Amino acid sequence: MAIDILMSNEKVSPARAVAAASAISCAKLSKSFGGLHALRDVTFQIAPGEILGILGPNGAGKTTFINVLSGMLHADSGTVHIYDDDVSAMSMAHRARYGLFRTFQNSRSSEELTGYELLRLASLTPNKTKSSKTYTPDELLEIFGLKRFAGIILSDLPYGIQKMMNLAAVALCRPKVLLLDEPFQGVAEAEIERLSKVIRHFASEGVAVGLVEHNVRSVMRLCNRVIVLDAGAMIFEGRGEDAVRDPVVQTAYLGQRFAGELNG
Amino acid sequence: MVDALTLQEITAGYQGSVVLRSVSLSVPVGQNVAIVGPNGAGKSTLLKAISGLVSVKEGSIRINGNDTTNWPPEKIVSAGVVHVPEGRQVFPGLSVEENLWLGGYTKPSRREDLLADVLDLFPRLKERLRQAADSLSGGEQQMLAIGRGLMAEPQVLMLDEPTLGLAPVIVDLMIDALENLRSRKELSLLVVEQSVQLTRGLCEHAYILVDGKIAASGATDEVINDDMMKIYLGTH
Amino acid sequence: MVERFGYVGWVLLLGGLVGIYLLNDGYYTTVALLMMLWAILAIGLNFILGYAGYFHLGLGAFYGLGAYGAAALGTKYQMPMIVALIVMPIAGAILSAIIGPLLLRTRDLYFAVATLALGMIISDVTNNWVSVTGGPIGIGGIQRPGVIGFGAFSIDGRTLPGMFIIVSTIFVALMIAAAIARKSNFVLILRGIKSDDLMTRSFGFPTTVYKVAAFAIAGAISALGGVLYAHIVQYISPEPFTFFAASFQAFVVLAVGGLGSLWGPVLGSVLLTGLPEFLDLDPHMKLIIYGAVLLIVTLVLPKGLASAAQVISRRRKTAMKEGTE
Amino acid sequence: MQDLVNGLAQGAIYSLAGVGLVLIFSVVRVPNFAHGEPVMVAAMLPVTLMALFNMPLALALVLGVVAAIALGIFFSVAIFSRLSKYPEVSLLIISLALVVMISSLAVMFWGDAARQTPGSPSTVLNWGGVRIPVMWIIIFFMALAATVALDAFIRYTTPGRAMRAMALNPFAAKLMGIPVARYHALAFGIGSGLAGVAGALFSLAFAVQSSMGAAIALKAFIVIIFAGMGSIWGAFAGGLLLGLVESYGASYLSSGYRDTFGFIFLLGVLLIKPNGLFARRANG
Amino acid sequence: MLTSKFRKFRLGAGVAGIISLFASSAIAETLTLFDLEALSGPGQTNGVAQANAVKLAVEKINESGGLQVGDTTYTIELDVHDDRSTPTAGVTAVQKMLSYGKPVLMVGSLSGAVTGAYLPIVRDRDDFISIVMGAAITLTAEDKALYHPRVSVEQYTTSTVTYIKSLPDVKRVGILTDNKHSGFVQQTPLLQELLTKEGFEVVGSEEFSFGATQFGPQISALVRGNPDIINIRGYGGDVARAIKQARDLGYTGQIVSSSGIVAKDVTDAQADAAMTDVRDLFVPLANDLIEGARNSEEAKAFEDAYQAAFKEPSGATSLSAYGGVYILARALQKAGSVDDIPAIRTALDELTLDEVPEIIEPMIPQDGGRIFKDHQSYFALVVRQWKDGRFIPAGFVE
Repeated sequence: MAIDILMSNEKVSPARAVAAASAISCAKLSKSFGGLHALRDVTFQIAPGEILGILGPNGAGKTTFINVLSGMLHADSGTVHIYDDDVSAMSMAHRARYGLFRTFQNSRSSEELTGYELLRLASLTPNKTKSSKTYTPDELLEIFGLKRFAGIILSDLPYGIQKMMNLAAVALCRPKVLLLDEPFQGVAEAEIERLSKVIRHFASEGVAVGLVEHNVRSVMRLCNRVIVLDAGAMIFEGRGEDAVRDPVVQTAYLGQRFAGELNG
Repeated sequence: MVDALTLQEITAGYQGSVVLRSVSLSVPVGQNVAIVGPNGAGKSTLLKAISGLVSVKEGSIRINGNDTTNWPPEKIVSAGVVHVPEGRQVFPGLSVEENLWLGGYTKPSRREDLLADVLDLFPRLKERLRQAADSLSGGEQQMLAIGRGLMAEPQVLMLDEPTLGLAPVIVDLMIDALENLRSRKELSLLVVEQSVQLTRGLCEHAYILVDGKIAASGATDEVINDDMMKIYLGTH
Repeated sequence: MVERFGYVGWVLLLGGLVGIYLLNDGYYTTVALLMMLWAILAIGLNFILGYAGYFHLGLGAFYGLGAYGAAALGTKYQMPMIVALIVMPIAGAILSAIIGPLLLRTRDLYFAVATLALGMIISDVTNNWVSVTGGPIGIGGIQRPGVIGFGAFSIDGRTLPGMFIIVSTIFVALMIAAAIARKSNFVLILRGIKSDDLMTRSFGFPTTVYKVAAFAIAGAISALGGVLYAHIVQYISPEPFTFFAASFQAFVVLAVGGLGSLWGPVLGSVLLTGLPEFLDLDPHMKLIIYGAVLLIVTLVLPKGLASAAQVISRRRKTAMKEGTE
Repeated sequence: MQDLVNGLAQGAIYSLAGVGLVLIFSVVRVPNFAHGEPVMVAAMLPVTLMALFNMPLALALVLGVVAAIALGIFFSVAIFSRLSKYPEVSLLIISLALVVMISSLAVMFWGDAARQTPGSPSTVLNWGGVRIPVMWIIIFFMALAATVALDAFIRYTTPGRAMRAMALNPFAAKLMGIPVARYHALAFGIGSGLAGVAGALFSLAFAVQSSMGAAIALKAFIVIIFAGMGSIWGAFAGGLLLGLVESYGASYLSSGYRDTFGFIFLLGVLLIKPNGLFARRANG
Repeated sequence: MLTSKFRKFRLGAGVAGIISLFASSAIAETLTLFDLEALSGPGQTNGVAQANAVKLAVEKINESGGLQVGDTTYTIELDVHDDRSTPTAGVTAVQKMLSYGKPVLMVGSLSGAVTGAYLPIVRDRDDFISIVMGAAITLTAEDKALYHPRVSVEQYTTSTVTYIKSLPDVKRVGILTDNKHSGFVQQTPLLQELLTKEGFEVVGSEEFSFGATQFGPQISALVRGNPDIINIRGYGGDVARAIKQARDLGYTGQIVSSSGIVAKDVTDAQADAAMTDVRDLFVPLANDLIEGARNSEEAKAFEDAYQAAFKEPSGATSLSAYGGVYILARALQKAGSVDDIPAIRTALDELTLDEVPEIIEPMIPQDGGRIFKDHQSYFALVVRQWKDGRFIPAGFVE
């Protein structure tokens, strides 16, 4: 079964991932709304096969960051490359043709499509890049264990299942780069494990994954590397374990008093 | 003594889905209660069920012993339970004063006194009475939201994630204000909060909500410990 | 269930058409022609409203364009009907493709009122540009096609039965095309847009292009309806293309029949244009009943008549689920 | 100059209808295409009351407006307040169904002939060749006064503030203990009452027909789309603007295309500012 | 269904016919006369006035013992259809009449658009005749199925020019036309051409839509040209409001309208004071004939009968409709058949005014005293003037 394939793929070495050039890279990205600087000069990259966690307290600019990377919002300055292609000036739909896909934090529930139709829609993506493996909607439903929900209108499904459907859909787009905005929010703990496996599986096939998530624990277990944003600026880049111990990060997250408590 | 708020075996949810399953909980008079749990566990839905925004399918809700199950929101407010929702939800185009004024909708005769109390509690709002609510900083908006809730002179004030998205410095301020509030008013708080620190400092009782069910409950210090962290992080 | 209805639907449709042809009664034939006309407009509207979810309230503009274009081609340039049948839908599509990107910058109520305004403008033009449209006098003398085919298989387009065969053929072809389109990737993408424009864009689809395409298809099919109207009635004037006479009526036929369904346009047309014709009521009373039907269907079946089977089966399913839990 | 006066008189009627609609739309979010029906009822009823009961003009006009208010409250209580869960398409269709039903009933009852309510002041002022019927001045100042009054009402009174709260954040309004169902009806009542005043004035100055509702509702929608849906003064200005566009267009360009000028102006506005002229930045 | 209902009806009437057969010892049968009318929609007012007059004529024929054609005496039964003033409804109704499979004798249809819409269906049929008594159209010789014993629109144009010519000190003319009225719109270029030819200056030609209530922009546009006379063409109600507003906006000059305006229109628009220097040029209404002492006895009898039956004054189309039914009836008698359509057409073509004494309107006989010239009739028009709360004739334009 497909799930078994998934399990066996878990032991893929990150070495292969690091070897290749960056799948997505951005340089000096800035974006402000009125007077508010939502992003300030953010520079970073994700290698193929790497899972990068994007952390930061609420209001740090994580969602803006994903919106700018995916092309939903246009940056005021800075560049975005997917592999060697400069996509800075492209719209979100156009970037998808270069293999860049994303999910949304609050996926609105659709009263129009069934889960199966959503997947079929995703599989029609005009993504021009070649993928090592192409799945059919049925295969992915199997992998995600969503088969019995396939025929139901999305809005009639539990929230967690809707999120899984959305992730399955974006997986069908054959992404080269996948940006996930809070993929575990509202998903039951047991399902988080399964989703993590799926995400790891895609990484093992060379997909570069960027992940915004509140659930620090899941991020640490899943990600090779994390960056931490605060007030639109990158304040940390490195291993997840180190981030938790970093005093700057602690202050940003927990507030002065409790950061002190934690360390003292 | 009758509890200020009692929930008995509440089952509730939205059209087509059940979010809360057999949740029981009580808020004793003058004591504070925390509800903690992972995202998507149904904490916000629980508050909405109490305040009449989500219909209760089974079970009953009592305020001071009166059955208020499925009352419309405005009657719940009059009964003494006020809900300060997640994300602050101030009225953006209105001034701070107008926002507070609207908070006192159900207590028109006591408005003056209540307003003075609230401004005493949150002096920063006093400086900004004429400003539009959406021009305030996040922390100030949260103060406004809480102050607006207090304008209804509640017996139980329900706070949904009062520190969410606030800068750490502001969170500290907020905690001070809530502790101050507790010492000055005959009031129970029912707080939904992810920040363990806040709940520890403020609440006598805590309930852990996971997947729409109460996973654990008791005195805050007993409940919020390593076990709770395990439940919380999904590793139990 | 739905599949089975589909099969029954085709049998009923073809059987009905053959039956009306054999009955050879001018009155029933005329009523059937009008019903097909409304179903055609609703099929066109289905693309932009039913699938893509945009409130197009200006269909009358394209319907009128088709009719006036057909009249001009026929009376001024002596072109046969087939020319109009080809040229006017293309013209409708081109016009839509030009104004679509502008109108589709707006959405929801704004789009509704913007398209409504478009329809009103065209109405004013048909009524006032006397030298081209004939103004309120309209244009008469639109010639139907002559004899088509050979010997026993020939039909005389000038006669009502001949016209009926022509329109029926086009209608059935359009229904088949609509049935195929409904299962197509294109329509799936449109439904994706209706469901969540942003998400559909994130999958890589340039949604504006698809919306404009849906708008253009609606425009083309409405123009086709206009061409048929001109040749059925053989006389056109501004009134049948005004908001309440055209755009609103098509909107209602589709909404009552069922947005996004294949048989909705047919069901809506039979209920709302066929039945009232046979009910010998006071015309105002007829409109009141019309409004009441609209109200009730919208309240009880927000997804239209065609969803009745679905709603019933879903209810049964829910009842079963509740029973087992 | 004469065209300015013509435009302002007609525009003031549009303003009144538009201001009423903007209140309804922003507070309860119903695209109420049946907004023209209270205009029609208040315009048609007075003459009938005067003929049947020998009623004085003022009383008949007041009763006409009362009937418009009653119709609005009926819309709210019997129909729209029960449909908060329905999608906007359904609300749109339902309001159009109401237009069809009510105007057909009215035509059955009153016929479709245009008529004017008798008894309005017939004095016409002459200012250097510009003729201004006194009634037009009354219309303009009534529209202005109604807008000022509504603005003051929603700013300074309890129900007004409560309705503003509903418009800005219905969810939070409920949590303040504001009885939203009651204010749903009140918004419909006041909005339809303003429509009724528009109808009464219309019938005194020009002439009215039992089938006029749809056309005036459309104009009101154009007005509030000009205005960007949320602004009372925007709707007032939008109404006058529409009146002036129509008046100058018809007078100097072509009277046959009178309505078209308004529509073209609307399309132009939407193309440049898809959210309307006076739209504020989107807020939650 | 409807068909069977109607057949039953006919059967019932047939039984009545048999009874009357024994009574009068003549062969009696029922003859169905179809009547297509605008009973709803914009044409409603004139459509009802027309339908009522048709009913009146038919009742009168039946009361007088029926219509004798050849050896048979027919009771006429009316089958009235509402065209809702919309072309498709009109076409559907005509198709329904044709679907009974018998030659169709039809009267009516008020709107030019409805007439235009069913014309292609019946133009080449030899089992259809319609006497059109309302529509402002001008028939051509090709339209063999239709006869129009009603004033043609050109007549309004030519008579208006003749009338304006007769006025002293008139140089500049303004025109205001109902742009939904197909007949008048069609005539606007001809009117301008004829006026210019006669040496008048046309200072403006403005339009309004049927049912319009605000004429400000049009009036102020016309007044800018400083006209000596304004010609307003449309329905009475609209014209009355236009006149009222023209006076309010300071126009004090002469106005000549073509509208068939009646007292009620003036009252509804409260235009009483505005009616000085206003003349309406129209085909005479019953009241105009009574006041103008032209066929006044017949007109009075008609008006009394009409008011007795329908409790309101007759309308602008009533007299033509009444005459139209009799024209058809006499033609049937002359042809000696109710179903030989070619023969009936010949009879209509040759029918003279003298043969139809029931025509009350001042019809101008054509060659050989005939009613029709190329299916069209011509009338003397009346110049009407508002005085003491009613319209009285100020003269006739022949």
